[in-house]
Amino acid sequence: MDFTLNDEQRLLQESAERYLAKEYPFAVRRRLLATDLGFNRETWKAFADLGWLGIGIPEEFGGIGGSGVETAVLMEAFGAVLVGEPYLATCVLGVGVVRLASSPVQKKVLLPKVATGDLLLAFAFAEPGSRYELSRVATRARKNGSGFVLDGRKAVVFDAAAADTFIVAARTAGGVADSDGITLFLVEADAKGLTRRDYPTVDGRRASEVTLKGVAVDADAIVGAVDSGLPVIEWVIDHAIAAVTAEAVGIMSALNRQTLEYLKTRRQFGRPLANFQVLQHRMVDMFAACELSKSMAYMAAVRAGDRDADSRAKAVSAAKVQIGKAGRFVGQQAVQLHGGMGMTDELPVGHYFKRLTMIDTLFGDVDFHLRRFAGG
Amino acid sequence: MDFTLNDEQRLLQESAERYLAKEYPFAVRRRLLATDLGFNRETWKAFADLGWLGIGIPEEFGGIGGSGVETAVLMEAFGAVLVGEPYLATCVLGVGVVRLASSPVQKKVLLPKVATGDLLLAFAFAEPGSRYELSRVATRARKNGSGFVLDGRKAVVFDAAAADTFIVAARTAGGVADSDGITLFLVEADAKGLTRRDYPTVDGRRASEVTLKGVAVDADAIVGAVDSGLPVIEWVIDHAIAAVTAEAVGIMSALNRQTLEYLKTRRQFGRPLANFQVLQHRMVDMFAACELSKSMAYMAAVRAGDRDADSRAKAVSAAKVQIGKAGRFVGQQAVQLHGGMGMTDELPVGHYFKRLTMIDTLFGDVDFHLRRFAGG
Amino acid sequence: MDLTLSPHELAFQSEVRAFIRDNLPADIKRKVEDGLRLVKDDMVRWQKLLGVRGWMAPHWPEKYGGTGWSPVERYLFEEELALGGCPRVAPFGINMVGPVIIEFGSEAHKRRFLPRILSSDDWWCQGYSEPEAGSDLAALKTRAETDGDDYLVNGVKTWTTFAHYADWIFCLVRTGSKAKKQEGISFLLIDMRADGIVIRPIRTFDGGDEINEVSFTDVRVPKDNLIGREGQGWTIAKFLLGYERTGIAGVARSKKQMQRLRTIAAREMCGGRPLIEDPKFRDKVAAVEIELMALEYTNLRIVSAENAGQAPGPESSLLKFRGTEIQQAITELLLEAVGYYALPYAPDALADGWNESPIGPEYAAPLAPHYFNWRKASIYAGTNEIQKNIIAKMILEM
Amino acid sequence: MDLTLSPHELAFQSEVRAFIRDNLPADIKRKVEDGLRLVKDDMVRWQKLLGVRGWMAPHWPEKYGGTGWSPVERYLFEEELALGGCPRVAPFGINMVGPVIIEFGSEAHKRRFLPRILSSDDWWCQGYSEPEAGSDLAALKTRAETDGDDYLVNGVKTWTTFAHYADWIFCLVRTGSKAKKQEGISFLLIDMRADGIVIRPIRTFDGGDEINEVSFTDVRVPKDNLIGREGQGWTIAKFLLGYERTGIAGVARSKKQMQRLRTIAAREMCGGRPLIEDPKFRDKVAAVEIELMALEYTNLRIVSAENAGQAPGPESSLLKFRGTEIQQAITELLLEAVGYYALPYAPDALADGWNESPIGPEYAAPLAPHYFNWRKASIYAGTNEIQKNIIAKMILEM
Repeated sequence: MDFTLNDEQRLLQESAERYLAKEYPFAVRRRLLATDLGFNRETWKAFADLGWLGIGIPEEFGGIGGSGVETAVLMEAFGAVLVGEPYLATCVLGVGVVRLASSPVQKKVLLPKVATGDLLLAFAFAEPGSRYELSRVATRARKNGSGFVLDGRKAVVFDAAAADTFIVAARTAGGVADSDGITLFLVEADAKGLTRRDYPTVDGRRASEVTLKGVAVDADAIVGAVDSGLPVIEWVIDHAIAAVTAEAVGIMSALNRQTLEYLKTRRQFGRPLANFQVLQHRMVDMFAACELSKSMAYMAAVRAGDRDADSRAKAVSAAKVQIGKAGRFVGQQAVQLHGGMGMTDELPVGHYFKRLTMIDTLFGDVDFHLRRFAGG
Repeated sequence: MDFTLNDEQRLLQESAERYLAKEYPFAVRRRLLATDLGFNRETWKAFADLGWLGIGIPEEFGGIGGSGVETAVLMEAFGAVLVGEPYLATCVLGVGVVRLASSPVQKKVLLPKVATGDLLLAFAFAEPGSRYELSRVATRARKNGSGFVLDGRKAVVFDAAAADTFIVAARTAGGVADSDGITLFLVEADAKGLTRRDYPTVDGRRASEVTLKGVAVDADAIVGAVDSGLPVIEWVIDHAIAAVTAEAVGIMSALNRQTLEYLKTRRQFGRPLANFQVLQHRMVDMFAACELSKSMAYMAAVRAGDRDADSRAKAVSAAKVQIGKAGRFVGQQAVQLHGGMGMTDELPVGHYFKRLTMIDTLFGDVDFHLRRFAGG
Repeated sequence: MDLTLSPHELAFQSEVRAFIRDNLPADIKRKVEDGLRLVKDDMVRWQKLLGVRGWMAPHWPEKYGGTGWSPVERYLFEEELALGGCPRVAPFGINMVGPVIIEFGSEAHKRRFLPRILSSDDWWCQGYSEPEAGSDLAALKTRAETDGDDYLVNGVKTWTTFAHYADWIFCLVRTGSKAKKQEGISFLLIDMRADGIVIRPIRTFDGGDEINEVSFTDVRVPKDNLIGREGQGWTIAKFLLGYERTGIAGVARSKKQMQRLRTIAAREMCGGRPLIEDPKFRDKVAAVEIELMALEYTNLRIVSAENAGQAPGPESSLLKFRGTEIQQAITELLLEAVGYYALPYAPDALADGWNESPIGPEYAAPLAPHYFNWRKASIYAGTNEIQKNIIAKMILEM
Repeated sequence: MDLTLSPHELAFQSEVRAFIRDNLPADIKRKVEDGLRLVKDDMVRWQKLLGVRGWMAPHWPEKYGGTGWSPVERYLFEEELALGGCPRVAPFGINMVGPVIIEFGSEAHKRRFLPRILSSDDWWCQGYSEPEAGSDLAALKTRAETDGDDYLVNGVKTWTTFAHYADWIFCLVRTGSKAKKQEGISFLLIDMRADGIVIRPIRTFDGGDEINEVSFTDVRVPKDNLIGREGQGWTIAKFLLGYERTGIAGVARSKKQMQRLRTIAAREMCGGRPLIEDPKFRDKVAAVEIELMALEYTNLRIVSAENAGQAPGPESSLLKFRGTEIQQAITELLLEAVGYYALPYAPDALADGWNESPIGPEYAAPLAPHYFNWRKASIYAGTNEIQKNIIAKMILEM
């Protein structure tokens, strides 16, 4: 039993924090907001050079074969400065699917390029009307010779505009909400019949609605076994949840730090706001919410690796519930304690708040995961 | 639209508060706790002389024909000093059933005696295992000539030990949880086959488990129509809920007053506790909880009289939810703010807290009424 | 105690309802109900209709254009406006500077300013807060120095809602020198077209641009524009705090939002059935509905007491903090209701006349921005913490 | 980072588990698991078994009887005790006066007192609070005045848990005269059999009688019984505050209570099916379970850091306030679970050897008294408000 970072992990943490503090001040983030893709390809290359893009990739495919804990360490550091690069889409969701389910050939084609920053992935799992149910897949893949033809609509595909290759969940058998009968396909971004409607998200990221109209793929586009995609999706989403909970912890820590700083400098009624007991206790509650969340995020990072799917699901859902509640509380209170300043677009506080709010929505909100945890 | 007390109601309020402040100090209540019945028959007689026992009784039967508002005014005053007399059992539950459903003959026999304080009633509606479902009645009444024979167990019958006459809900038809098939019966306390196990309740009141074994009653013991008791029970319980929400408001007001007083006099760290901002805001939240509850209690007192059962149910359940949540908060915080003193049996605060806690349980807790309100 | 409306009140309600039905422009109603952004023209168009009907300032004394309605009637009127999908009437003229002019202004002030408030020909904004004086108004620094028959005003006001729409601003300024903090504050009206005024928009993080910083550099203001005496500003500010604020709870607007929530939750699907039938979501909606009822009846209790002649008191602070808590809870549920479709950001979709097809359901676009924007409700007009301080002090005497 | 137990830790866990299985008397276990009242004999019987095994004071230095276990082992040990249904070890000797004597006492003190703490031959109680000094210990008034080689002690201590069981009391007393409030406080051990001590039981509103007021009238105490120097009492009190308190969260006992809650909720019926299958109740149980997990892993994070050599700090205040909030939430759910059968009050049913049949389900009787009693958890040992003050000051430096 040891709930501390090992030396390599600590090193990663320190170097990431140092690098990002220097290279990723708030001004950088603000500039990115106005760009088409919402991120900087040079920064992405730098991430590759730092070895960050290969953390989840086995060494034989050009990565460093790290665990969920290394991903969490990085995501926490990303949260603290609101990194906009598509790490979640490519390195957590995309790499996750490939690592778990792809053939050796697919891995060899895809993973080394991800590690070097030359390939971006996007995972199209949700649909308009599926809400958070991963098994609710209406997009159909009809058999067509040895390959398939895909038709349907995928919703809110993160960082799709930048992606070179999509991983698409489509139904090869069964009814619209059946667990069996879902298959995963690799689809090139420029495939005929694939169209996107790109948009920014309220938290300054990018996503797209993706329409598939008679998109033909070969047999070698199939990821994993036909009709058996759901456990893969669930595994990957659980890992993505562990990652965003760590990101949320980075955000909460930053919000708490900045709010505390504000309370100590801002004076009202002749004394610093930090002198008011109500604000002290509020700050303590925010601190506690963040510490409790941190414990759960790292618990989830470790236990996302559990072999047993039920045990993994319970751990991850518990973390998501904790982070959802804590994030809402910390975000709202950080704005509140900043007073009017908290409402402005100039300070980072509102930006953190928006991202925290959207993290609660990502991959299922508090109620969804509370029910999943409770087994209902 | 007028949400103020009229002159008579204000008069009742003032006289009740004045009388109880004088005659019902905390020492009286403490003494009652040690008695068998938990109340004082002389006090009961005094209540009769003041006209309070006849508030819900029509004038033709010796009462004053007041509305739910008068009952609420009185219950609020009762809450403020923790009156232990069986007003709820006799004058709200018992009189309620008789007034709504009894034959003119039954009314004539029972109500005048209640008004003069010479008859006490008890309403046996709940059963072990029924929880808060009013339709779950397993006690059976078999036809026996023109009368019936009753067999079964009734749970937590308030003030049964003092009662002269019971009103018993028993099943004359249908399955254990059916809405139809419940009939109400008058059963004398000394009826053969009726046995009681008496006990105090945690809030210092009295209740009993009542067993009916071959209890024979005549046809004139039937209250209302055979098989149609449920709407009567629901009507009466809704009125009882309105009454206890008003009682809860009286308790919360008293708790807030006493806690505020304590904070103003108790000094720690060189200043009155009332100077600490965290305690100020806590007190404000307690004040708000009480004010909001008061509005809902009087709303319920008025709308318990709604002709439409659904509208009545929604209003009453909403009030019960509000009072349940507010009562829990105010009670817990009153103890907390009193510190160690709040834990003692010597101060009234713990006694108020216990009664508030039990009022949340009475007639269905927050979750039960939230669901009833939501229509689920 | 009677919670039903009297025949007279019912007739009054019908009259208001009919007026709204016959007069509220459909495009404005749609914007309000769909949560789209209103522009100045929308608000002024509606206010002018109210003004023509004589219903612009129900709470003013009749001699200045008030309606003579009872507190209950005023409450019913506000409720009908909200439920009918009318825009909020901008409060700065009608509820703030108007009552101040009526109470403290000269006859000349009244003749000059009140009619143009009633007719919505003047748009007002509020110059209270400053960068260093948020909740702590006594710390304000903007100075008005005598220069002949004028003041020269220098300083910065901030969080000024709709300054870019405004013809006039009413300001708290410092006139005395070296007096105690709260003395030496005066209440001054300033023409927004005066030289030396610069408006800098402050973008809020929800993407909105309603608030501004207004800076004054040697702005010349005739002394005639002073309301009351020099140094009376603090008294005037307190007068406004105690002024009738029973509408502050926003009950009717919250009811309207609850309707919208129910409509949306009936259309969103969750596990193959409408979200509103999901027991958990349904219970959450019910819980807020009950909280809103408790607030509504508390509001009615206060209005009834006013009707019976009791003066409004600091309990309006309770209405404010509970009201905004509930409003914020509703914005949160609305956001939750749409799941992933809370994410797309389509600022153009919030304005009128956007012709593209919506991303996701057509009601989704304003929900996240509205949730974000409405965090302000517990901050402005005295943070909720300040409201609790007021109750602790004024009611609980702690 | 590794959340599984190492082979060594697993073996340790098994050893503890086996010891409990083989030694914990069945009657005591039943009382603990059913929430019945323990009497002194129950607690002492169990503590003596621990003492014989050498496990009475794992956190003491080995030379005084500690076990030399790592923080993780100590954590596992505490967890097994709680999950196994063992009574809490009374903290006053082992966790409070013991460590103080080890740190500040003379060799004579150590020889005299420590063995009898380890063997549970002396029962200790704590004399900190006074009627006028609750959270504000510096306001204490009990005086110890020099009289030859003795002190004469006069004053009143209150909220003294188990004073009626105690052989000894450790007290904070005022020895200096006219010094600053926190100076002049000393730490004194007093024999409870001394003349002039009167114990008055304080009945708590749940019906319990564990706490007392202890008054001292000219109680003669040898100066040998002073720990540390005169005036060092405040330092000693602060030392204890900083002393290892990772067990303060009570995680394992809360887990045990959650099991009990699940068992009861599986037996209670609601609408014709077990209450635990009711979606609302199930979600409420799950929500508390998740809060408990978050606390547990935070506790483990702190224990791991200690294991890695980090000194325990004020974060134990977080464990305390969250721990008690969660404990109280569980008592609340237990109360809710039994519906109407929370009402009957059967104090005799809380003691052992009650032979009557229960009123309602046999598990119901202790639930309401326990809910009431446990309100103390957020009050004693520093109210939760005080814990937050500590974090604000010590960690956030506000």
